[in-house]
Amino acid sequence: MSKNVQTLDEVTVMFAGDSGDGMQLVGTEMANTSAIVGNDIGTFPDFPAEIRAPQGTLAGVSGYQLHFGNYDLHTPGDECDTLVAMNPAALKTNLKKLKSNGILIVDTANFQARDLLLAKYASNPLEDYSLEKYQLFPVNITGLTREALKETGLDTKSIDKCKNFFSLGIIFWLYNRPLNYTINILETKFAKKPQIAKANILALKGGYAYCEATEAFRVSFDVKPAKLTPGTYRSITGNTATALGLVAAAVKSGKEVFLGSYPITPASEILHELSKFKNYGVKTFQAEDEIAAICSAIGASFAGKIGVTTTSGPGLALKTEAVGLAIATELPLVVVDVQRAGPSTGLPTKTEQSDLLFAVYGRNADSPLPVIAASSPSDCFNAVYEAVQIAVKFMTPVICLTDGYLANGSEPWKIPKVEELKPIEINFRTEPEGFFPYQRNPETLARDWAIPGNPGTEHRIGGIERENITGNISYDSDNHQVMTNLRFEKIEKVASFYPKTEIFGKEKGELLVISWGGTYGSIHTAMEKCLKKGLSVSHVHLRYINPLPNDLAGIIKNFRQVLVPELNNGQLIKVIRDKYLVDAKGFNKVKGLPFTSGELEAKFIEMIGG
Amino acid sequence: MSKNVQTLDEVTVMFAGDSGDGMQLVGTEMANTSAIVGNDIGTFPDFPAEIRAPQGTLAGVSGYQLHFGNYDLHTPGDECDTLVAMNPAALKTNLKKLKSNGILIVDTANFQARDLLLAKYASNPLEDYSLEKYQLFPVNITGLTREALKETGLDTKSIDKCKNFFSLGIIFWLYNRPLNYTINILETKFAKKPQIAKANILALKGGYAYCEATEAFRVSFDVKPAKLTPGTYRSITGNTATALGLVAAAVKSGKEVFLGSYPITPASEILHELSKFKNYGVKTFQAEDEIAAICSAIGASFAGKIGVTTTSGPGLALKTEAVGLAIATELPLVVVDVQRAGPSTGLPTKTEQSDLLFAVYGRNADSPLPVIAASSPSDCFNAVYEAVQIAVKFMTPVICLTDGYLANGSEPWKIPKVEELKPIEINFRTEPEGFFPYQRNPETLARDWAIPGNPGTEHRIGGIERENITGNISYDSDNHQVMTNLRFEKIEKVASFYPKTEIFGKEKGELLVISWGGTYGSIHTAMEKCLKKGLSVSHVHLRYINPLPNDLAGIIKNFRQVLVPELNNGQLIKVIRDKYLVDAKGFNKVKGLPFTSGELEAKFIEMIGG
Amino acid sequence: MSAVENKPLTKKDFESDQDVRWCPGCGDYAILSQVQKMMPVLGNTRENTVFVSGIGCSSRFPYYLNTYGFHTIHGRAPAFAIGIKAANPNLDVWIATGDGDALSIGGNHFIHLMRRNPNIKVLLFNNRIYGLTKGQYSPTSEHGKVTKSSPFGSIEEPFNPTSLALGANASFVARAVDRDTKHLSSVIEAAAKHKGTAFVEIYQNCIIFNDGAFTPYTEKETKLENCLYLEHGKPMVFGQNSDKGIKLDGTVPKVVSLTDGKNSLEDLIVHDQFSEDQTLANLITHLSDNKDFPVPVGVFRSISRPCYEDQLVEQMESAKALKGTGDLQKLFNQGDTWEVK
Amino acid sequence: MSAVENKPLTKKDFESDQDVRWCPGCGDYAILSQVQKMMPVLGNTRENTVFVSGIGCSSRFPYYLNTYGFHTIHGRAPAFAIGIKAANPNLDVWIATGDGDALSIGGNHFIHLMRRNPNIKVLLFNNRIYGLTKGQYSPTSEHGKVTKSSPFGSIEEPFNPTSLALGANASFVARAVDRDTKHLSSVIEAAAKHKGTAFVEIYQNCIIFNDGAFTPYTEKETKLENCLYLEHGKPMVFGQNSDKGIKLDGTVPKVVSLTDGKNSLEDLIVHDQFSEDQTLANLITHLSDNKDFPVPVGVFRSISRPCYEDQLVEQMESAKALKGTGDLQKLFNQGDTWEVK
Ligand SMILES: Cc1ncc(C[n+]2csc(CCOP(=O)(O)OP(=O)(O)O)c2C)c(N)n1
Ligand SMILES: Cc1ncc(C[n+]2csc(CCOP(=O)(O)OP(=O)(O)O)c2C)c(N)n1
Ligand code: SF4
Ligand code: SF4
Ligand SMILES: [Mg+2]
Ligand SMILES: [Mg+2]
Repeated sequence: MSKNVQTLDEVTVMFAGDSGDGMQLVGTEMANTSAIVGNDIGTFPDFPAEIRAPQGTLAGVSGYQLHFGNYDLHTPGDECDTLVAMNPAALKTNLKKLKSNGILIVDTANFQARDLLLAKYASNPLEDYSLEKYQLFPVNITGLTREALKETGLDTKSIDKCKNFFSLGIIFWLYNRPLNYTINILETKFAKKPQIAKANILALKGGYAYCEATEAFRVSFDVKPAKLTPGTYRSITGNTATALGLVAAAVKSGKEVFLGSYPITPASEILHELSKFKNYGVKTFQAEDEIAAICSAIGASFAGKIGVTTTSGPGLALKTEAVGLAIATELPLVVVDVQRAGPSTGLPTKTEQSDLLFAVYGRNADSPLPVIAASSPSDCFNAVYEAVQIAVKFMTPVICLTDGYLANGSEPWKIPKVEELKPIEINFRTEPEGFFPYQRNPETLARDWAIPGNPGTEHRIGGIERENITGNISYDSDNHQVMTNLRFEKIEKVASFYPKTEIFGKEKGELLVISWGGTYGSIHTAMEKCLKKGLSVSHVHLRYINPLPNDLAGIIKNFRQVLVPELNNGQLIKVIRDKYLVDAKGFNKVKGLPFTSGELEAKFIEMIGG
Repeated sequence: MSKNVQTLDEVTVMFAGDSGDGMQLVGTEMANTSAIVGNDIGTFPDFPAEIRAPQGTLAGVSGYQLHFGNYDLHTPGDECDTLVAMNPAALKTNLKKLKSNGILIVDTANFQARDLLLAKYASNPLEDYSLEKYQLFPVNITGLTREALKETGLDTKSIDKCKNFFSLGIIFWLYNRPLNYTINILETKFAKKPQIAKANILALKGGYAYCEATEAFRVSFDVKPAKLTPGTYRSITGNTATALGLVAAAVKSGKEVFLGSYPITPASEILHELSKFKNYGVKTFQAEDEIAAICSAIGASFAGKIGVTTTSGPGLALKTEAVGLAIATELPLVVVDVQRAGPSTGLPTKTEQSDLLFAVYGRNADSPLPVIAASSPSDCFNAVYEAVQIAVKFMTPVICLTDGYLANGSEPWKIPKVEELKPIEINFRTEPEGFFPYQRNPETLARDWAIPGNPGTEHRIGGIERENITGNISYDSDNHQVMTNLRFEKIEKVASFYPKTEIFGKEKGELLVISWGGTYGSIHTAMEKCLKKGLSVSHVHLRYINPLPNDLAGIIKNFRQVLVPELNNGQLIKVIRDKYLVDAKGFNKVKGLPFTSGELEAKFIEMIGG
Repeated sequence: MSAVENKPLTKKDFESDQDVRWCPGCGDYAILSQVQKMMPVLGNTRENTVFVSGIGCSSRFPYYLNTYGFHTIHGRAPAFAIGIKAANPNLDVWIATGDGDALSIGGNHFIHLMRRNPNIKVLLFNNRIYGLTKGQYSPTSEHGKVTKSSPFGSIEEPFNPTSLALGANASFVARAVDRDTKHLSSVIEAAAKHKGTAFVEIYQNCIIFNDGAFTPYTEKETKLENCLYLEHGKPMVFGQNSDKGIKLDGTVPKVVSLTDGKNSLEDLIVHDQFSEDQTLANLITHLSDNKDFPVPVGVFRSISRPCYEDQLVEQMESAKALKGTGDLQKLFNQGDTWEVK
Repeated sequence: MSAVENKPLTKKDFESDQDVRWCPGCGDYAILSQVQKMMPVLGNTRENTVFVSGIGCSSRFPYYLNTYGFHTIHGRAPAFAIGIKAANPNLDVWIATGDGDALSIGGNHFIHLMRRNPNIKVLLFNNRIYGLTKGQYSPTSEHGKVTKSSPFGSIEEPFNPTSLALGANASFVARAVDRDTKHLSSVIEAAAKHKGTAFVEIYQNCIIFNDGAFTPYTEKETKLENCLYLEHGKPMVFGQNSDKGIKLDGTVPKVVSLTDGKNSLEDLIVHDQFSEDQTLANLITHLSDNKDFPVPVGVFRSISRPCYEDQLVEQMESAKALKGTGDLQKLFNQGDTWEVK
């Protein structure tokens, strides 16, 4: 029987189940396979804050959303074409994401009275007609997996752990994906436990075979490769990209990166990744807390390394005082803040871009520093690399903002050629003759960096106001004014090294959308739709939050309206309004979730129409 | 011989000497006596960060500036009429403050070669004609004091310690102040060391007698009492006023104040003062650091007390994370930030108002809270009292900003009648029936405050996002939006309880000056001069920084220009420009020193003229 | 008004209505259950009990007890707790914390709590790992431990929490194991009855990230060999057949056999948990640093020292006694005042 | 290029050009002078020496040494220092800190430094007061101390810094007194030669806010009575006429007379600073908690444990040996990649 294959431009699939069900794992496999066959992808993993919330409860649901298509995607998709729900809780939590008439695959084995109760269903949705507007495929995934694996000799508990691969098999069939990549992965990963590898492979094949055999689905779908820029690609998450960006900075500058960090969701993986790279000249130090983490990094900078610290909101709060010292002593430092929803502990596993004002203004006294932001998972590589460049060029701490959505989400990354990466030049001051610690480069206003170990340039620095040039403690009033001005001007100067700001869309028009950070993808998608409709919308996505680009004033002047969509209660907008005195409007969402391109498009249209 | 007395409206005197010379002490005595005889006063103590910087050096100079007059003063004076310089370093550091033709009294005993060297004088200024434009009175104060005290039997070291009172005697004669208040003070203070009391009194009388006898000065001066509002007055510093404001809040609310604090200049005196008031129901806890300080205060609030923490910039930095928790858990808390010059350690003993943006925006995530500011030393009482009112009424942390200038400066305080202080009502929720921790008062949006010890209202709160009303942990997206909005709206509602914003000057015109904090005095003085000249300048001084008063938009509209003078690099101005889209201009000074009213007046005139 | 007012309270009364959200099999369950059980036994009331915690799996503890509870920020529970206790000394204040929470980010508050000695009970769930952040090594993880953040093995010497507490002058130091519930209850009871800060280290199994870390001390077959059950006034005996003991050789402890005829019970160190001198407690605490010794469990030390809040209250009272309850107007008018008419 | 290159360095070479700004008579001067003197003796070079400090009077220390220096923020010197040491293990890293800086706000970094054991020297200037902020009590101030922030007397039990360091597994613990300069030098020398974190508590007189706190240990007439000068391998003898000693009674130390015929030198505890077992060091450290005992000075403990930075370097080297120096392009291309043409 030949398969009935329908070709689509793009598809969004979601795997949802209990956090013990391994949804992140099969989601990642589907994403990788899709990327490897040439699709562009966008992913959005969403999991509970608990390690293992009680099984079957609403709180315990873990979901992995994948968007793949034959063109340049920028998001994990607004709505899902297909939802796999391993239990009632997963169904309840995620059904609102499924398109009407979307494909809904459920594991019927888990729709028992107790499961329904845990998910707070009054009646069984599989039976009460509440799912009529979807294409419901009830499959006894658990039962079929047991069946498929009964010869493996594994116990039921171990067999049941394979049911995620059974469901992946179904999806592979449905979207005509090859099995071999995943099989390879399983074989490598469980090289030491071949029985487990085999069981999972059996389950995967079982799911696939089930569809072949039963003709459960009448049609299957295919998504052709995207026309991406030629090159070598891999799938990458934001946190891995950040780690690689730092390693690249170490290698390209010829200096060690020293990471002082304290684990915190969703930033911990950067520490995990970097601690593997000892052979790349990366030293990692898991400090006793965030304060020690940043202080150790500043210490390392003082000693001539690239000091880096990585954290999320509550951790950034603790670093505040030390960031001030790095500003005062004018030492390079990169602070990566993987933003998460707050205030306080907030929603540690949910995304938000609400640390902008904190990054820009959140220190005692006048203490300016550059703030830059990454716009997509793979862009974290560029952002952090650039943060190092600015930090060492201007002798300043730099805050690099990413967020939980970027950190855990993945997309294809066109792997750069090492030799094509911009060089990072670091020239320590070694000549003792005429050396003063606060002598500056006239172009950048950066002070000289002389490091311990170098004879003749011994000097003392600290947080008490320093006399210009000599760096000696100075309580002089006029000197304080001079130094305050110098600190300010130095950071302003960073902007003169920016590239021209890119405008997506026309240079003049009705509506200018200004955005930053992880919202790039959904805004870009919404923009593309608007441009196709011929609407007068243009888009500037900012890499540089502080100082803002010098050419932004001119760009803003060419538009009648300015909209600043943010996943916070209005932060960049305050800076824009203050600086340009433009009556920019905000579009804000604070739900721990990314924008959908649909809601953005609607907003753009509303503004142009209104 | 009858004294030749000339009557003046106002005078500024400065005592300057080595930090071991006791200048702060005699300055305070002169201030108190002037206040007691009915003058209005303003003071500005200025001392080195070191406890005892090396004697005779420029770094070791300690100065006390006093302004007294027969009308409502607001500042410690721009320029000095009389300068007492106990050594060359004191002369060098402070001469620029002396008016031309001002009276300059120096202790000649300390102008030896070594003293001049320490002060980095190439030649003796008493002899090189460099002081010609002043009325120089060289007096061998040390020698005369020794002479006057030779019968006391004290050793020379102890005698020399009295020379400050000899110089005070001179000033008392010069400005016709009575000696008895100071004599009383000395007798009380040294009740247990009568010999010391006697020696200082002898020195004081010696200085006075010296003037009588030698007719060193041809004229003396008198400043008549000011026409102050009738009432009982005392002289008060900002830190003492803050402490009293908190005690008052404890007494008026009938709840204990719990202060968790860690010493830091210039805030420590609030802790010192409050730790004396155990019998007023004030508990003080000197914590191991600023984090423990604020956390203990939040703990006390949770337990039903008025939790307070006091600090300065670097300490506020450390409190950031915990402030976020107080916002999340919606517990009342007062954070007093006595601002000082920064960044980092900066200039710990110098003033600056550069923590505004930090107070308003300096926390991870969207975490709004009310920010209010004191405008004069005695106003610290009102500001902190009001901070408590807002905190308990709205169940929120409040940041109350003072600064080093207010903290150490003093002015007469019209002592309020306890029964006339506004009541502070606190109603704990005690009824268990229908109790939910996040149930809100519809008017204020404040949640109910039920405290441990009360049966039936047991509940758990924390920093993870809470479900509206029940307060249970909630990872729900929509709830997070609801709660973010509620937190924002609650703080916005604070503004509906503000009194009408006062405008000094006309309600419409050319220039509106908007200011906040400790600059009130100098701006007000400059304003008065401008108004006398008939210039179209008006002034709004903000108590409420966040949220801004609702009527401010209307006020701003009535002026062509807006000026925001600040002792920082431009902070309030950012909030004003963002909020009102008005092209406000800044006037900024970052020298660790207050504005002089002269420089402000010049700026106002320039703006109106220009 | 609570309906159960006059009925004696039971474990059930101390269970909150929130779903417990630890991994199935996590050692935290056993501890929770013992604490809930002990509350009525200790005569605690729901309304006067406050559980305070930081952040971590273990720090979710307060949510599951139907008392007052405050889940604060990472590492700071002791600071909140002392504020609560100082604010209202009548409350029974308990801290639930983890090895990361108490000893990594919170180490400073922890040691200051010990020296200040307010009447607060500290239950430290030591699983030698960061659970909530998914498995990095903690300050109590063994040297060489391979975790996500130490792929080549940790290069840090761990803290011994009881030794750290003693170094900070703790007045009560004890250790228990999650699964030895009877012994755990007895230690909790001793802690509750101690007047002052009581520190209890509880070995707790993190089934996900550090499973089996404490099996030698929990399994029937091995625990008697590996644990030294401390009892006040009793010689230090251990072993499956109580066949071994700890003896002092100069200042150095030694394991001796009680069956080789060379040593008898009389030669062993006799445990004295009330000894004012710290030497013995320090000796005990360091046994677990050395593989040749059994791990001591039970109460290491329990001495009486003034409580922080008692002294605070006393100062407040004596200030009032001395100066009278503060008269605010008098305070305002203190020092030199003058009239303007 | 420094002119003194080939000449042997002297104390003068380690004096910076900055005016020393402590109060006249402050104990910090004596310490500074000893350290400046010892630098060349220890063979340290200016360029390879880094002094790190927090905030406090004592923390001004680095400004006065003509080496590299970093005056950081309050309490955090150990964190900066470990970053510096890890970044460049060839540097000689010293920390100058105060009792407030190291033990109040900085207590956590202090204890973590001790357990991690990088080769860093810590000089803690203990004046039992906050000097720079003008005289509040500190965590080492005596119970009952009246200060600006404790007008009715402090109600806190102080830390014993050496005991805290031992509780945190310090490998080297010693005590000296500012004015006993010869002894101080010898202790500094021992610390410098120790491989690992060396903690030296220095009693330091704050003439302004806590004058005379240590006179019993500095004045000729009293110091021999009040100090126990520890010497490795020697019995613990003290007293003006070496007429008293410390003896062990079970696990409890006792002061005994050497002249009443009841005890002789052989009965006394013999100091063993290299003992792996911590019991003796703990015993010594607690002597000073008890008024009946002399205050021990000298080296309490000095044991050898792996240094943090050595292990770090070793991991880096073996990673390189194992995997080769990292090839960046390979790292980029790691995992599944695909070509788009
Ligand atoms: C300021 C801050 N830093 C870091 C974190 C992340 N974090 C939460 S819990 C934790 C460690 C938990 O370890 P432990 O205290 O041992 O608790 P367990 O989960 O093992 O019970 C960390 C690092 C945080 N929540 N806040
Ligand atoms: C974050 C912060 N909190 C508080 C202070 C104020 N402060 C400076 S030094 C100090 C205590 C100093 O005591 P100690 O370390 O004993 O040094 P000493 O002056 O006695 O030598 C304090 C509280 C500060 N500078 N920074
Ligand atoms: S991760 Fe470990 S400590 Fe946390 S709940 Fe799971 S088993 Fe327990
Ligand atoms: S205050 Fe004390 S510690 Fe500080 S410099 Fe003066 S004497 Fe020394
Ligand atoms: Mg743990
Ligand atoms: Mg001190």
